[in-house]
Amino acid sequence: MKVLYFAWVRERVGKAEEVIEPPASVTTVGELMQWLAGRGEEYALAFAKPVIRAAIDHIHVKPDAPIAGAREIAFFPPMTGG
Amino acid sequence: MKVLYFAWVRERVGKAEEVIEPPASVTTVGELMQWLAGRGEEYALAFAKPVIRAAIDHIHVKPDAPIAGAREIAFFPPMTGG
Amino acid sequence: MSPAPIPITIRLQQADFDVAAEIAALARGRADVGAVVTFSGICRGGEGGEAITALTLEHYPGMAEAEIRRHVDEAVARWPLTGVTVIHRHGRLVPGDNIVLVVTASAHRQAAFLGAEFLMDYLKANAPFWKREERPQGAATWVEAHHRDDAALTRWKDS
Amino acid sequence: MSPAPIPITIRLQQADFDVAAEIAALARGRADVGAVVTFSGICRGGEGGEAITALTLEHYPGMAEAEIRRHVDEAVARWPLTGVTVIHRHGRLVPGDNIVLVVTASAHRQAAFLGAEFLMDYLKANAPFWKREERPQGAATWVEAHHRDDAALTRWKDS
Repeated sequence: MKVLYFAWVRERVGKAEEVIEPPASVTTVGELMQWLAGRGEEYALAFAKPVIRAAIDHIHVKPDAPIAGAREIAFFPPMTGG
Repeated sequence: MKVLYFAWVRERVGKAEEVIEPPASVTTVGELMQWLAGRGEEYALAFAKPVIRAAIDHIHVKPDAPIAGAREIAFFPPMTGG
Repeated sequence: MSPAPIPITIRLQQADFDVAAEIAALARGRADVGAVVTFSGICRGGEGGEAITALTLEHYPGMAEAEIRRHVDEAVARWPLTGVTVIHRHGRLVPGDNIVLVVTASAHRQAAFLGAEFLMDYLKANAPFWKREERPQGAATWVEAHHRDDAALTRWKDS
Repeated sequence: MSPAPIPITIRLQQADFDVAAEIAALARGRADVGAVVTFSGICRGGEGGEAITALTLEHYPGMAEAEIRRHVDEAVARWPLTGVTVIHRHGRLVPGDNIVLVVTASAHRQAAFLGAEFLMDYLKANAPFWKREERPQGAATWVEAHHRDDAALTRWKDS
């Protein structure tokens, strides 16, 4: 499963993307964020704030969205475009 | 007192402007329109429709507006600009 | 402290206008403009299936400028605009020709949008312009005012 | 009968855009376009008294286009638009530079205004772009999202 990070989430994690293999017990976006947060200090820092947004395959999703079948999951701060 | 006509009011009256001297009994815009309508067939035709709007010295006014002190009174159909 | 005067341009002209130049006039060299809205009104080639070959715009010189200026001043009083430009053409126009341009600038988008909509609604209903349409057959006819244009104004009334 | 497809252009680019050319692309040669609204978002030189020397826009390629396209399709479904163009720049910009352009065309003004406002409100809150500001002193900081931008969306919700 490919994971992308943007803006200060990317800066804190220290990379723009990576391929991860979470355990089968991780089934939702929210659980994936918790799992990522436990992967090290930089991840804990990146995922400490509850404001982080997620998208699965280019669609905004909420933390309770299932990750089964996702090709690409992205994490990022609230958007500030326009 | 200078009077101006625009659009189909101008076309029906047959002139764009003229100087008039209504009698002292004509004190409002509505009375002036009635007086003008009595000046001939072309005026009667021009002022037959109740939709005609008026302006005194470049300000929109209603039929009950007094004409005393007016330098320039204009009559025209509802506006269709923009 | 009363606010600093802002650039206001009102032009009635037969010539066409240049939207990009008018945007630049309100935004170039300014660090406080974050949003510019433009409205271009364009002569259409028909209405309700009936073809129009040309449009002639008559206006009341003097009053037209004064009436537009009053509404620009009201827009500036209502919203934090940093600049306003209104250009209204008169004379004979053909389908595809520009008729009217409103440009509003502000720090943020909401004021720019509201200012432009307010001005267009008032231009349509209150500015002393009259349109006469030419059709492929028959004489030219004066356009009748739309009730929806008067209705649009109720949005801007106080209270 | 489903409506004919209308011209829709969505571009994410580092280069600047030309507002006049984008208006012409939606209006030139068409007799059914009576109203064109443009919104230009411009990089300001400061916010709340604090100077900004530059802005860097990061975006999520692929999703940004898809998210904008979804909202353009929704605008086209909601209002009788005859064309829509959205251009969003990315990379490093300085005060005075253009950031974003929305152009909407329609027969009448109301659809054009509503479509442009709707798209800007959604771009601000939903399009995956992030702004980082550089200041005269100190490190660059990521711009925080405004609650007012989420609040602006409530206007467009059904019911």
